[in-house]
Amino acid sequence: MRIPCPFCGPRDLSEFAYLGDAAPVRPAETSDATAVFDYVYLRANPAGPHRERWYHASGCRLWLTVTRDTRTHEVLFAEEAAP
Amino acid sequence: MRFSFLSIAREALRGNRGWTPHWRDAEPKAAYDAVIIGGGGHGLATAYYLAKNHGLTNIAVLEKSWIGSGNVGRNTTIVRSNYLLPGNIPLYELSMKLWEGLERDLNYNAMVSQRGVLNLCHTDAQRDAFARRGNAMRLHGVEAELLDRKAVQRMCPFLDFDNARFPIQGGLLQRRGGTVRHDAVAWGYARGASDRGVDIVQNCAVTGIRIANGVVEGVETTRGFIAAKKVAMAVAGSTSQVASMAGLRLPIESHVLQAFVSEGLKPLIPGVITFGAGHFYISQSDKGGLVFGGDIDGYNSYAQRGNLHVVEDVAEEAMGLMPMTGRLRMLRSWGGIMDMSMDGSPIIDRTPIDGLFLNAGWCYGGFKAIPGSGLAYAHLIAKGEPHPAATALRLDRFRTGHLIDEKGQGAQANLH
Amino acid sequence: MSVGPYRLPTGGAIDRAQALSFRFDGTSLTGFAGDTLASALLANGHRVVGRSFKYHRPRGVLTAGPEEPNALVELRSGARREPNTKATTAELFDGLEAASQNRWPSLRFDIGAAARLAGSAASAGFYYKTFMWPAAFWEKVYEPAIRRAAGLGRASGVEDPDTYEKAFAFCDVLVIGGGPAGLIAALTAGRSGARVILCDEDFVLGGRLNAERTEIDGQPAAIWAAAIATELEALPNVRVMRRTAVVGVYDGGTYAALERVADHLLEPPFGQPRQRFWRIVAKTAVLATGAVERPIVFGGNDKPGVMMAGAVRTYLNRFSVAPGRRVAFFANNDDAWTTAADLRAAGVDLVAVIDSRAEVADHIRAKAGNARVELSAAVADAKGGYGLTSLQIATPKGRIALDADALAVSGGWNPQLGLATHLGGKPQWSERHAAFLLPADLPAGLTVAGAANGMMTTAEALADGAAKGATAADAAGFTAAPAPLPRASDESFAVAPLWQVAASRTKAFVDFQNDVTASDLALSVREGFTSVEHLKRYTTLGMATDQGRTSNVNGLAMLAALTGRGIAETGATRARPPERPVAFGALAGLHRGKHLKPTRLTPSHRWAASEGAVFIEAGPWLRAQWYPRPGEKTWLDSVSREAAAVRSAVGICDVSTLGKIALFGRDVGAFLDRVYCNTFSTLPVGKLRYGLMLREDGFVMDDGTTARLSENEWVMSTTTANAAKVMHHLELARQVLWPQLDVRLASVTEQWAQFAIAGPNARALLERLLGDVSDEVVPYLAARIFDLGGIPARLFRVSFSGERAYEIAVPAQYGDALAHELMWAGEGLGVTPYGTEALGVLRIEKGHVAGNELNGQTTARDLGLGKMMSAKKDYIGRVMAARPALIDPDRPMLAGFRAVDPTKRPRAGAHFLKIGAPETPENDEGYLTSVAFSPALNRWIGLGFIKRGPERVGERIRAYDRMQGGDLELEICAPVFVDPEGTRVHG
Amino acid sequence: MVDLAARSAFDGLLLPIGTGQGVTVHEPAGLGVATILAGPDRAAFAARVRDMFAATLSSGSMHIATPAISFLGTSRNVWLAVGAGGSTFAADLARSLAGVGEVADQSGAYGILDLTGPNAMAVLAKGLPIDLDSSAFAEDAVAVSHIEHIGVIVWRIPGGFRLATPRSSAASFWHWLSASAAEYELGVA
Ligand SMILES: Cc1cc2nc3c(=O)[nH]c(=O)nc-3n(C[C@H](O)[C@H](O)[C@H](O)COP(=O)(O)OP(=O)(O)OC[C@H]3O[C@@H](n4cnc5c(N)ncnc54)[C@H](O)[C@@H]3O)c2cc1C
Ligand SMILES: NC(=O)c1ccc[n+]([C@@H]2O[C@H](COP(=O)([O-])OP(=O)(O)OC[C@H]3O[C@@H](n4cnc5c(N)ncnc54)[C@H](O)[C@@H]3O)[C@@H](O)[C@H]2O)c1
Ligand SMILES: Cc1cc2nc3c(=O)[nH]c(=O)nc-3n(C[C@H](O)[C@H](O)[C@H](O)COP(=O)(O)O)c2cc1C
Ligand SMILES: [Zn+2]
Repeated sequence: MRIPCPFCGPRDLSEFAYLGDAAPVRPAETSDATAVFDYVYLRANPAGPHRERWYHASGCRLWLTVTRDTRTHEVLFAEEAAP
Repeated sequence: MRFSFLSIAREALRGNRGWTPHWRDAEPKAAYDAVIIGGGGHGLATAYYLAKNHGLTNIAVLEKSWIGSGNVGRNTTIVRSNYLLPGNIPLYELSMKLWEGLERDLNYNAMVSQRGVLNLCHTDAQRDAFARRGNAMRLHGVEAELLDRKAVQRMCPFLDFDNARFPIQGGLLQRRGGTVRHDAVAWGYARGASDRGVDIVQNCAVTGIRIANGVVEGVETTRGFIAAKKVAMAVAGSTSQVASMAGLRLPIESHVLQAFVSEGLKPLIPGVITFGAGHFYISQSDKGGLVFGGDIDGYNSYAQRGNLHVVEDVAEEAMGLMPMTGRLRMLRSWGGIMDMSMDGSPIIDRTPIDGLFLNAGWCYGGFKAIPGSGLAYAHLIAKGEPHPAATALRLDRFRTGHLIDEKGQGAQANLH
Repeated sequence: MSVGPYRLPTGGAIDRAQALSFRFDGTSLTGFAGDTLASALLANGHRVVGRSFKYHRPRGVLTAGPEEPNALVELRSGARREPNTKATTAELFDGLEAASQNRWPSLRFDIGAAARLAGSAASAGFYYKTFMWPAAFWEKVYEPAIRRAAGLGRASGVEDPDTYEKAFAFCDVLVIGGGPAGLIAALTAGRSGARVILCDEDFVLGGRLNAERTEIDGQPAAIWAAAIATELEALPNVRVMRRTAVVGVYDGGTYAALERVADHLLEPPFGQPRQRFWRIVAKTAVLATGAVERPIVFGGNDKPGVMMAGAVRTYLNRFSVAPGRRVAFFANNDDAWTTAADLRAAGVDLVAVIDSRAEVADHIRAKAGNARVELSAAVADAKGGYGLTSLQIATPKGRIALDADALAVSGGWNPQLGLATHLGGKPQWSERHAAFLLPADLPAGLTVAGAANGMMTTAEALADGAAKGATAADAAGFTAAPAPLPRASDESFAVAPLWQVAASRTKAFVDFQNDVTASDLALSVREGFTSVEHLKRYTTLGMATDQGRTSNVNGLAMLAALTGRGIAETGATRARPPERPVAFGALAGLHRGKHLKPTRLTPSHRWAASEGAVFIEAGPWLRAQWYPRPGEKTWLDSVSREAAAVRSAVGICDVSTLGKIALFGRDVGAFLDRVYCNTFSTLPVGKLRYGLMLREDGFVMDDGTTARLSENEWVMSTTTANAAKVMHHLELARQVLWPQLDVRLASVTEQWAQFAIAGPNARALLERLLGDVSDEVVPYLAARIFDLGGIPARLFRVSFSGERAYEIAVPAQYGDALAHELMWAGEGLGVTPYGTEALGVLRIEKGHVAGNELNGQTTARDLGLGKMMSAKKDYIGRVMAARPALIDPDRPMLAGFRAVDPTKRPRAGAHFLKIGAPETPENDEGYLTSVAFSPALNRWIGLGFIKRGPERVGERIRAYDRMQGGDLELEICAPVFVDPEGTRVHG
Repeated sequence: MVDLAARSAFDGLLLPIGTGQGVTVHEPAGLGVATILAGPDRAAFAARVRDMFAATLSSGSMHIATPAISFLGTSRNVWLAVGAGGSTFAADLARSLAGVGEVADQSGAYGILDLTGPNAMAVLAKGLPIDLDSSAFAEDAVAVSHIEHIGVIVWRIPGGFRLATPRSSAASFWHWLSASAAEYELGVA
């Protein structure tokens, strides 16, 4: 698998570390325990395109948001996670 | 027909004409008392114990492909009960005991081979952790031994003791651990269940779960609607997909784990060996292939195949641990999709929907659990209450904090 | 010197001037350069090469390629012995040694062959039905016997003396296979300017062309191929890789390939590996791997002497070897008749041509010359004890017998599509080809050409190859000009499927290597294993080292017939990588022995070595564990001396392995408040603070100190083990969670050599280097920068040992020098280097937690650090740490422990039980995490977690330890054993 | 007066394995190395860099060389600066960029090697998962990557490549490099 890092260019999977689903958003500090629980534990885990967080650990150290099809591993899109 | 040496001899004389299908390939009926989704190890074992222990025979196992096509048919066949945490040990030990009597119970030789499971340690801290684990096992009445370096060397002289990057300090040995012929587990349970009246329905994928007022009514399938008072999921890597049919979001991700087999070889290694300074484990099949594996690929996947970096990692560790493997060849690699839970331990529980049950989160270790899990899940489905060996494997533990995190990795599925 | 009784007098692509001597089962034989082991054995009349897996039947050479199921040998000897090598792919070299396998005591007299007598009792799956009683017999009796009989070759059992390496390559167009299709594809793409890599596993390019007598552009096809190869090699943008098999297709256009660099040599040349494992990243690829001929299932079809028709041609034309003296052939297609013509041309006696079809075109029939021809006929049974002697032929007129010592068989050709399906595509059945063709969903960027694409004639293969080469180059962004196609004589490949001969009376093999017979398939279907994947698993069809390349299609066609389904509906089993078996050594490359993983050395490694350090692997690092001194008998003597020196004088220890992260920006304080559970925003410049980091699930992730060097510059230290993990975590927090904060990070772990200087004389030692470091200048928890001879040195007043202590950091290039300097400065002050072991002793004496306690299962409260969790702010882990189970007062909490008998040594890993309590899981109260001998207390002490620990100081409990003899009575005590008031840190 | 001697990362490791006709390795001495992190005011940072170094740093994985300093884009708004100047290099840079960017001294963090000769690229191909062909790796390209699990930063120099790799792994890196270069006659300059 190769991930097109927006900074470094296309790179081999072995340079990256994976975190997981990009959908969960850390609730603001006022939010209740249920929201944090959902954030920490629950996942949609789709079979198909999946927006997910990858870290270019052996490259630029940028966190990326990668859209990838979990059935085929086809990488559809990659962008920097930071706006 | 009962299997025995005599029946084989008799059939041999008759040109093997008398043998019949091991299980009935059933057509689905319109309604059942209970349906089990998933004809893997867990689903088939659950059906068997529902029939055998609870007299529930108007039931069906619905399998989208051929039975055993999932992880039960593609795992590295290791069975053991050398767990650390009290939430896990009882179930795996129950399972171990059932393995020990499985062949006679099922009248099917699944080749339960207790050649031992040896986990190597390479640091003091690791040895301390193994001592903690071994003692926890002994408190639960499970046998375990902590070996020093010399004892490991006696057992496995071919490991690298002279020039290793991570010298072997010792190991935790469970002599009762070993391997089981994976496919035969599925076939044996299917036969046992089928003989007791269970319908084994292949090529029947569940596409929806019908629920009214919070109560389950049955399942939509590629072969039509099937009504059922109880619906039990046992779909391993497809858990999120099937659970979402009932509107459930779970603490589970699907990840791919690869496994490998070498060309056939004359006997080379004794039991199961795991490398403690990385992710590598190996045993030898009865056919002579070295069966081995490593870590998961680490990203969500439904592709049933992995990528090259894990192949290389695994081979590197094989060479690091067993330099004699240099000229041996990897013959085949494959992958399976596993239901990785957020604490690395399984779930056997009811769901918020009445009549809908969940068995999932087995990560890469659910093969060894098949008999125990089948028995416990059947108990839950039949009685509505958790089996005593599975009381900790609850779905709400993530909410309450009663996690069963053997590795202490926290809520990141791919680290377990 | 004999050239071998079966070697033809002329022809072939062998070099008759270069004779090579080799040994098989101890017998010396001769072959030629250009031979494979198989061709050389056949030339010498060695028809039996090994014994089969289950029935130990004598087996010979069936094919001339990597699909070979029978002719497996142990190649080379001693540490280089390599089991299961296919004689058909082993290139002959001078001095080659090979031995037959799976036979005892010899190939000719094999005891194991008695298994044959078990006959139909040993049918498919019989072991599932028996060996169940008594239970203990499985491991002790049955299984060992089964294992000994199975397995085929023997591993050397010792380390491989050869080396391996790995490499990367990148290209626009990868061409896999150098037959006519691949050659012309590579040429077309190469001429467009695209970067092309052409891989072929053979040592000669040309593929089937080397085996045929056809012509291209008026020259012998092999000569044409050689000319194209020369042209390709002259193109600077084309790389031709011979002896290189592509073995796997992975995501994103990544291809794995194995280059056999030195397998054709006695030993690899200096500096070169035996094999090289390539990862090729290609924008596009052309799969031109050709087709594999399949056998026909009939009685005795495994007899040595029965050979594939295409292989017979290869041996005749390429290796100049006759397959026998009296050769018959049996086919269902036109192509195979070429074999008849070639046999005749070579002067071999063609005894008969048997074709299952009723009609054969006249020009095809003409290829048999005057030989006997039987149409609508089939070989029913092949006979012979130790090799083929005669044939039983079923004809419309009845059974006839025929003497023959070789039989060429062809059941048609299967395109080699394994690589095209590695990513999951399913090949599709074509009635016209009677074969599976390429899947609808090919891997992105891959096209298929030539025989692999069902283009079975040379002319078709050339046209297809040229077209696909152009398409691939175009897709990679080049413009390929159509080249004029060479002229090739077009052969017919018409085929009428024939899988199995119904009239056979003896054992008919489907899978030769795994001894799967036609009756096994029938039995399997009878027993309900009717899915093609079930059939495979029940019978082991296609699971041997050849992965069923000659057997799968026959097997599933027979399954289709047995179940009344079509072949298309029955489907094929899934092909998986590697396409060719690959040695572990090649996949591992240089990563073996000490180099399994890189080793990290601390900046003062050499100094430590010069001080006699014993080193220990700590994750990726090598660290000084202790420094033995003359007269010390055990490690404990050294460690105790070092720890005592710290308490009485001064010790120095390299702690550079701690992770170090520089943080810059206006909002670092606010940022740290969110990533640590305690507060940092209030930290003044010039000070440092201990921090505790939680995971979002509320458990402890890491600890360490962070210093504020200036208003906007901070430096954090992490534990050695978690350095990388914390960096990922902070970058996530910075980039993803709170991008609005002004925080920038740089890892400076490698930049700073850092030493702990601990003990009452620490200050005196440092003052010799830095001047005044008194409490006024460097108070407790201060961070200061000093000028050390023009070098900026950072000084942190922290203590892990409880003594007055400092950590000094200098740029790493000065680390080794600084260590020497510290020793010099400590002269007369009792300076002592100490290692990780003494470090551990000192921290346990002070009740400081480390890796064994920070095990990912513990909370701040468990560690006795609950008070650090700020109630005034949000931070990672705050909410989840409040879950009921995490604040349960019954959770095991940190406490100190000592044996009631002071001479006794408890062991980490022991669990705690109330004294006299039954040994049950319910009574398990916690466990001991760290144990050390305390020279200060002159006894063993430990840390651990026990239910309500802090409330139970003074209570006696039992350390339950069945693992290591540490079952003892312990007393619970406070976790701080030395200087509980904490005065020494200022002393 | 304390006078600490600097020790380069590859000190004592570089032993030739042949004549050097295929590939030569050289460890440049006395280089200053530092990480530069642009501050939040990118425009001010860019202006200062222009003023002080007569260079325009683009935020990409590119190598921008001034006579004194090579600026290697290693991440978004992050550069590794390499140049002559030894131990004061980072401090000088920090002064130049005060208020607009931050500098972290990395003078001891890396081992730096120059790899030149006709087979330099073939050697790197045995570990570096990066396409170094000029069509893919331009004259001013920089790659942050790894070689056999060891981090590495690679950019071009006349006749070859310069590599920066973590100091602590220098011995392991050398094991890889020397084994990979052996067949090409590895020389040491
Ligand atoms: C490579 C690998 C190695 C492993 N090694 C070990 C090991 O050594 N030891 C060990 O203990 N464990 C191991 N495991 C884990 C173990 O195999 C699994 O945890 C276990 O098999 C999962 O339970 P199962 O057998 O019921 O799953 P499966 O066999 O996967 O059964 C689930 C079934 O559900 C079916 N299904 C899915 N969706 C539907 C639907 N909608 N409708 C109908 N049916 C559906 C699937 O087709 C499948 O047959 C390994 C796993 C892998 C992949
Ligand atoms: N008439 C028939 O029935 C029939 C059938 C099959 C082939 N043929 C003849 O075969 C030729 C077909 O040409 P082609 O070029 O398609 O095939 P080919 O068989 O001539 O060449 C295929 C090449 O691919 C190589 N190869 C295979 N797998 C490989 C791998 N994984 N990695 C690297 N190399 C690999 C082989 O070594 C071989 O050199 C024609 O000459 C055709 O006439 C005829
Ligand atoms: C324990 C075990 C042993 C295996 N041994 C072999 C073997 O000897 N030969 C072989 O070709 N495949 C072997 N396989 C792999 C299977 O062929 C197959 O790849 C695996 O069951 C996954 O199925 P799939 O590849 O069809 O998806 C083995 C699998 C397992 C789980
Ligand atoms: Zn990047």
